[in-house]
Amino acid sequence: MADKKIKNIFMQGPIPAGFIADSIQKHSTKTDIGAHSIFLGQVRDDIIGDKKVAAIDYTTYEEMALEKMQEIREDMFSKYALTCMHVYHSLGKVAAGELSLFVFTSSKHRKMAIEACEETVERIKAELPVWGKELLEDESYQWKENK
Amino acid sequence: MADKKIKNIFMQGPIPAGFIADSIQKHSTKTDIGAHSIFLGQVRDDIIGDKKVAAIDYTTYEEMALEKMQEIREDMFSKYALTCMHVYHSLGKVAAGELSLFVFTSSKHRKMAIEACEETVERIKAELPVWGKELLEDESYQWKENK
Amino acid sequence: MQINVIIFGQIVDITGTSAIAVEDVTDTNQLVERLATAYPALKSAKYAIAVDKKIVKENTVLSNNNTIALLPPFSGG
Amino acid sequence: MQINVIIFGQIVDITGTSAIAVEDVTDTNQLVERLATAYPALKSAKYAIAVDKKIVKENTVLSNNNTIALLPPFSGG
Repeated sequence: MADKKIKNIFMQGPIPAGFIADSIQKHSTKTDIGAHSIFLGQVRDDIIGDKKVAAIDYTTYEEMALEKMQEIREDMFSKYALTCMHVYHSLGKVAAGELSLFVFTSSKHRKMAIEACEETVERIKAELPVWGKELLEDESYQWKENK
Repeated sequence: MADKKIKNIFMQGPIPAGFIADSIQKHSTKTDIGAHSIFLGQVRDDIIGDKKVAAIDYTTYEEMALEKMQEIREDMFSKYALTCMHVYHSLGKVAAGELSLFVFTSSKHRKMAIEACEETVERIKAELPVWGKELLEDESYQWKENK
Repeated sequence: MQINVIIFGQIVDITGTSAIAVEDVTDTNQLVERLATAYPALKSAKYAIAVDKKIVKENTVLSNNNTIALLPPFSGG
Repeated sequence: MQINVIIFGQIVDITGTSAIAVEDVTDTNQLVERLATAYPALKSAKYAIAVDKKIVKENTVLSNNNTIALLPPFSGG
């Protein structure tokens, strides 16, 4: 794995809808693709006690996260017949209603794309060293916990 | 069901990436959503005999298709805790590399959104009276078959 | 009684038209027979019959108020 | 031997800093004990230890070339 190029997946702030559109558009030249599966994580304004979550501030252990993501990516390509796979995760502040995770898998047939997307999302939530600090309306905070 | 508003799902020609971005963007005001699942069907340039598929020309039995889609939609909302669900299918000519199907489900939690999206795609393929005529490079054609 | 039938997809390649009228049929079994006589290639074609936008699997009595449709295998998506 | 430890997420709320140096520890069990003495709140905190970017579950011998990290439960996505 040492000589493989490690892809960056992190972007500062929320993932814009236009970025997702550009990413979809780029695949129109790959005419052997029949199916795309996309997962988007959006920040919810959950009520904590009696205050709403205004935003989540994401931090990571970047070197470890990118190495782990590379491992997940390789597992997905060996397990599923994927044409391509793209993952983006926000760092820093993402307000309620904005997007913090974008997982995008493409394949000739739908089954492969859908299963790889779902499995990648589960593995990201469980294995990527990323932490979300839920910033409440009154500027107090609570650390997010994944279920 | 007679008094419920039947939503149109058909659009003439391919589904533009910008349309998908707009659809995603509109959900930023729904701050109880935590997860979106999107499926996109893209026309492949399969080889039929020794010719490539240049495009698919889609036709439908529209009244029946919209009634069936309404039934699928109601089934999904009663089975899964969805915040919203959008479906678009192309009619007419869609070239290889362009998008012909867009299924978009949103929920508080990822499991519901992902499962509803996958099930909706399967039901659309199996139950919606839509036909794809694969137009080959030399202007001959073949009727598509879903697997 | 005249029954109007609407036709879709590859079945139009056989009938040459997307709407036909069939005289003196009272149920879907009779309709299938009459269509096979008029268009022998239909005998080996796969299609379902929808009566008023619902697919019927059993023999179904028809009236001329019904909307009858011949539906080849779906291939949307 | 001095071990440098990097700290993330809610564990920083306990240590007050994202990097600490711990003297005279030779394995991860010792490290956990020493941290608990320095920061009693860590005793009830959930965290994993990564050595060179891999989570270790068993006691692991450390050298000062290793990169040691304290990782609270992940909450990305």
